[in-house]
Amino acid sequence: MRIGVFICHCGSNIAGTVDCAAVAAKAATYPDVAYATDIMYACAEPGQDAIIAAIKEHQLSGVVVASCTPRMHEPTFRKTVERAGLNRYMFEMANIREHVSWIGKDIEANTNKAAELVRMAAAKLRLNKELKPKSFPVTKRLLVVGGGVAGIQAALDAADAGLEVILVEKQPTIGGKMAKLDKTFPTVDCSSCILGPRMVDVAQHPNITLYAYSEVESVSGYVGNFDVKIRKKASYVDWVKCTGCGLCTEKCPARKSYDRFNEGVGPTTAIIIPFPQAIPKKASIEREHCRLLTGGKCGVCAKVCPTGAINYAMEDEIIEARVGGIVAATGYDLIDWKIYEEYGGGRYPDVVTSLQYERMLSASGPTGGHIKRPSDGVEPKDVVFIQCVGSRDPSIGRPYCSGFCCMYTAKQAILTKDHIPDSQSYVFYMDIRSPGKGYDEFTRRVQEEYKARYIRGRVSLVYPKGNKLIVRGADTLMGVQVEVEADLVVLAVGAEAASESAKLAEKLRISYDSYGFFMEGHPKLKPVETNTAGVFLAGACQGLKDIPSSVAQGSAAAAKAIGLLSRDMLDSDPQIAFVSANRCVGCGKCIEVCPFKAIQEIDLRGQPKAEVIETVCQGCGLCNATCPQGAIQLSHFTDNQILAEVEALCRF
Amino acid sequence: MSIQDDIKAAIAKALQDIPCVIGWGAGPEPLRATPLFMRNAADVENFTAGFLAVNNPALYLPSCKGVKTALVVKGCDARSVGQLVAENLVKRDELYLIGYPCSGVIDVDKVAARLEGKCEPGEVTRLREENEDVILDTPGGEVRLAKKDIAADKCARCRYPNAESADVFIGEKRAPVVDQDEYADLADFEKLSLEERKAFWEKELSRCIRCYACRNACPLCVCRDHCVASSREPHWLTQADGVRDKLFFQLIHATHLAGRCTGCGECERACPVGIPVLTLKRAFSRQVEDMFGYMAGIDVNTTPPLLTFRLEEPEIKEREW
Amino acid sequence: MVMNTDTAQKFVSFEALPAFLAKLAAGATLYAPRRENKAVVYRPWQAGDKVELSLRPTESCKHVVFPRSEELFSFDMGGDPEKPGKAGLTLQEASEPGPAVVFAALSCDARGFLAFDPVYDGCGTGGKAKDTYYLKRREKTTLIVRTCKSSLNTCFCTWVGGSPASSEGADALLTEINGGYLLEAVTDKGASLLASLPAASDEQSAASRAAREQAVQSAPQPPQDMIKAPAALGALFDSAAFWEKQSAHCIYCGACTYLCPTCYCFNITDESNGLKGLRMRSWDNCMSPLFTLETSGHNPRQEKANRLKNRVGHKFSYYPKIHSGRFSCCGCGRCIKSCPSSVDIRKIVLDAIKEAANV
Amino acid sequence: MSVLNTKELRIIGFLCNWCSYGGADTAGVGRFTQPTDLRVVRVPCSGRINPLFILKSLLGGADGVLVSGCHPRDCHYAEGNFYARRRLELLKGFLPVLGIDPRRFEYTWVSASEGQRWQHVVEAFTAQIHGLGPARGWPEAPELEILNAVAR
Repeated sequence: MRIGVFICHCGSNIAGTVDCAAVAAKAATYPDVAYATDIMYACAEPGQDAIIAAIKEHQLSGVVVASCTPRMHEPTFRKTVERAGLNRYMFEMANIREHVSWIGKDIEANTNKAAELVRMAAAKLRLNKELKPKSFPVTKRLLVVGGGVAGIQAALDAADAGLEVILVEKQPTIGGKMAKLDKTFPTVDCSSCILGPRMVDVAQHPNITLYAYSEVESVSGYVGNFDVKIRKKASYVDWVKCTGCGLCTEKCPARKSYDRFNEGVGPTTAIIIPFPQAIPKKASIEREHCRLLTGGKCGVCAKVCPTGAINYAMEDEIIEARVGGIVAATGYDLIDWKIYEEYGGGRYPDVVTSLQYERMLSASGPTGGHIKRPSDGVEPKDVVFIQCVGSRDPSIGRPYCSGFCCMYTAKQAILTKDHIPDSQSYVFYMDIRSPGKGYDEFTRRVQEEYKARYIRGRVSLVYPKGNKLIVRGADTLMGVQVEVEADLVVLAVGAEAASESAKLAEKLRISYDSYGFFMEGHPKLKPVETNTAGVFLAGACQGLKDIPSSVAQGSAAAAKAIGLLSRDMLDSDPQIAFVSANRCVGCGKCIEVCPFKAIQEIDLRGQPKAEVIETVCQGCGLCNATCPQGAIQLSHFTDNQILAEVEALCRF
Repeated sequence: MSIQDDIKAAIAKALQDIPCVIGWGAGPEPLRATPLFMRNAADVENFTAGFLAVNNPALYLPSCKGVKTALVVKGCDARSVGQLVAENLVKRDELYLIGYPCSGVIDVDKVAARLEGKCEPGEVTRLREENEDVILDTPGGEVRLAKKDIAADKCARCRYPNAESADVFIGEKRAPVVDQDEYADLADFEKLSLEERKAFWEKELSRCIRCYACRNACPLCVCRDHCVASSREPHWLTQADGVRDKLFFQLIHATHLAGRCTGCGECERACPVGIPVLTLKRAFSRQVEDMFGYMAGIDVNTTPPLLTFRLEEPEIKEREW
Repeated sequence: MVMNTDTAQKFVSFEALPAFLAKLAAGATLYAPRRENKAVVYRPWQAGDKVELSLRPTESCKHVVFPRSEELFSFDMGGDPEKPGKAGLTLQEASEPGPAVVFAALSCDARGFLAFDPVYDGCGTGGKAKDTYYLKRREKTTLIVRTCKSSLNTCFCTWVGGSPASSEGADALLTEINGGYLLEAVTDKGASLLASLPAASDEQSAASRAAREQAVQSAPQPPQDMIKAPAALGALFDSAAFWEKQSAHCIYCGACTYLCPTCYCFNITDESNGLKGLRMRSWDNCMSPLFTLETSGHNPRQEKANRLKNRVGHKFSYYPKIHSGRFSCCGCGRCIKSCPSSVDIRKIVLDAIKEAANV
Repeated sequence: MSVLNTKELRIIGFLCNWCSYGGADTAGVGRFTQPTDLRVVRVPCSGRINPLFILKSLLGGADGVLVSGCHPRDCHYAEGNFYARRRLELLKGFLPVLGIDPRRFEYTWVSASEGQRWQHVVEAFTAQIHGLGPARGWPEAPELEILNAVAR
């Protein structure tokens, strides 16, 4: 074998703390290394051209590039060596940036470490084999999980591009958080006016199948062919028969039910249509509130339903579907602000969340768009907004900024003035974060035009005094303590990953960060991809973002999915397991452990043997580590290749 | 009729529709029996069970695959069979097991220790069993030894003296010797410091001749002809005469037996140079028992612990970094 | 060269033995039987070591002359650092072996080397292809064997031309007598080792003679028709049933061959790391299926019956047929004694003779 | 033995590609300074790690071996780390029987987002190994000595 080694400077990223020339000189002494050099930017066009030229000039049969992480540029350089006529798997990378130059400043130690990493890579490369992918057909259908604005956007874009789309929404209606909003910043246009038509589009699009009040039960399979089970939860209403007339909701006697859509601002019935523009506009019974389902007596809705759609015996239904790609758009939840005792811990009815306040502002909300104090229904005059409730607070494990609270608080202060012209808003804030198009202007307007009083400081205590709430806090700009007598306190509650996001991530086999937000493939370059091929991200499930960003990411995810599913065939990754039939004793242990059922027993001249189903194998190598005689090996990560890396370090 | 005769009758009966019954027969010297493959009545006459029935006949099962085979089994042998069945390495319906109550088997090395200064075990010209004793004819006259003093170590911690899974059981079942394996042998070994343990293995393994009798005597080493010990793909070991390679082979054997070893001890008994290789396997077995509540070869319906998992592992206390 | 034994009888008392051993160890690596756990093995002797003479050694001492593994040569493929990609190749011969002495080997152990000698001296090539690795060590090794005081159940040296008091193949013979050991040189090499010892008295010589005679008398009587073994085994070459029956309980480990003083087979492997490596040879054994595994995947001795047939046939038929009737077996019985499944090679040979007579 | 005789010990890490290798990358991107001893072998999944790789490293002279995979339930291959957890836990408990200090081997779970945690793990493990000092090697056949020169 003739190995070429290229030590990348990455400008000064590597060369700053690694003597790249010395590493190249050392590499030249390694077995089978025929050419070694250092290079300014290996990944740039001149760098790639230099690699190609060297392959040709020195008749190289394998290449090691020591540069950044293979998770970044391995695909890049594989294409490079392929352009030079080599098999793309005759390539190894040594990560001397993320694992060396960026984590230490000791040039001697770094240079030595870099040289050793190159030796490991070269030792492994000597055992690399040319691998060729197999191709398999793709199912041209997309699953979108989550029917908020990001999921709606992704579903519509993909459907418009001709893909079949399955949209799964946990709640009885799509619309997500945006449907709950009264207005949107910074234009203050009506949220349901702009979202509603898109929701209708979803309902009417011939390519979209909507499963509302449904959840993803399980996902198996891989890019191109995922097998998905969807649990359609029992709504106790036959949605084929239901016309959405709403008669049942008027007659239902269980009138003290928690109103999920309205964030508990006022009660609702056990059988509901969440809001007038709901898609699908179908009734559903919330089991825990229904008198018949919990107590066995009632049946009013069944009696009044003109189409006989009520079915108390309904059970969850499992729907199976095969899809080629998946977009996760599961949004976010508000944190449980009641952990904050200083704001009353939930004991004072006139301390409300920003989302409850949205519902009060909304004309279709429980108060008909009139701002009323929950305690006595009186219109408030002095309204205090407290920002960063649960954001930027390491003490509760939420050190991050939720990103959109500053803006919606400004919006709500404006709306407060619009609704109650003689009102005064106070906003306690830490910093104002408004880096968006027209955003900073908006936060100025609320202060200058709408005369909201912005007080930079934290609130230390909210306590009742008569029918008022005293908000005590610091004004850090003035350096004084302030107390505001408020009629209503609105908490700008921060957001966190949706409560069941981790479970979904496990089903989708994607990663999530310590807060539960899904991990994108690369923070800069793969913002909508995940590390699981065929699974894409849209909206706040990947990280908190406002509506325009969510919509943009929904379109981006759709674009990625469309790109993937526009192909008829996909190449399978050839880094998969293979069996040496003459060494296999047919014990079946590999079959037992394979998470993908990718190994089957075959009969070879009367002997049982294992056989890998090539397009099913995902290349995890669990079988390889399980097989006692090493008869099944993972291509590109064989025992001998890993041992070569170990022995390059550990033999003395 | 003695149990021996009853077993012979059972073997003869089994041979009516099974071509071969594996048991034990007279060996090359008085202290040792040898595995006996019985195919006809004359063979059955050579059958012997009891104190000399040391070898584990389960060893031969994988090579009998596809042919109905009968075995005469001790309790420990039956566990090996059970594990082979649990792992689907042999089919239970291809087996016929004749069980009998085992009261322990001889350890020739212990006899050697008892005869120290008198003669070598190879000079014993006759062995007679008399209840709980054996009487040996030696060049210096008769020597009487208590069976319990010269029985294999495993017999003193036997929890399963009766082949519970046998198709036919000859004789009265015996009570287990102990209810619980306390792993006292390991506890003794662990009185050594880490340094001493390392030195111990270096010294012991330096004697290894790489004959792989330990492996070939193991009823669960089903790779045998394809063992990684001598393969180049994968190439785990060199063929050199060094402690590192020799120990590494033992680690291969022990890790491959983790959660599978039934503790029959044949590896250690087979070792011609007396390396206590069972210790390594028992170290795994103790952990497997503690961690997963699993004992190999008892329940054929339980998946061996390293071929499965639980989402939560209450017994695994991971390190908090 | 065989000496006049009468002139070379020496005596070493039990008390003087350590000093004598120390003297031997000063000029060579001295191997002596040592008790280790349950085994008795030949180990380099160091002052203070007890020489184990009450139990017979588990292993033979063949590894002193024929190490379990040894370097044939080493190589370095490093080339000119200025011209990467142009591989170099430097070969380095293995270093010369030093002198060795084996003290108190069994007499059968020494006879074992007589099976080695012609093979490694190039008998098959008219003496052209000599195995210098073996021959150098053989030349530099002095063997002091001991008279066996008794026979074990597994002993059968007398079947194959040996005796418990044989000094064939050895350089000196050690016999325990009252108060110590009588040492008798057999070769010049042996004599020079013994030179420093006091001569044995006539009484001591007589006691030694008596002890040796006693040993010979206590040895098992050979069967009458061992001479028929080569032909019988030849006749049974195609008798699959015979070999399947004989091998049924064999577990085909390598214990028999690795303990055997006459098994001389080896394997050659290369090991390398980076640019450096070595070619080495290591013991191999015909009971292993890998022994005859061909590159194609074909294996002429896939079945253990065929492998056992080869082992027995080689020792008692093929070898004697080309080496003047000498069996490639010294009758030490280790293969029987240490066989985990008690395979008895004597029984196989006798059964073969009986079976062949019936054919 | 490493070139940097006095400064470094030989520490090998086996990291799954999807989580822990990514976590190490994240630590690098975040410039979270770490000791330089660790050398990482990248494998697809912690389930790929045969415990024998670890034993081979330790017998071959590694002073410490660190394995890191995806958190349980977060395996890219759904189940690999569950199997790994059992194997690795058994291995750790087994090492003392050989006379190897079990602290020379640790396994843990680090996700791709946990750069800071990775820094902490590397720092803590490296400190632990330095606390234990160089491991005592296992003897091998003298003729193999030539193979060892490479890693020096």
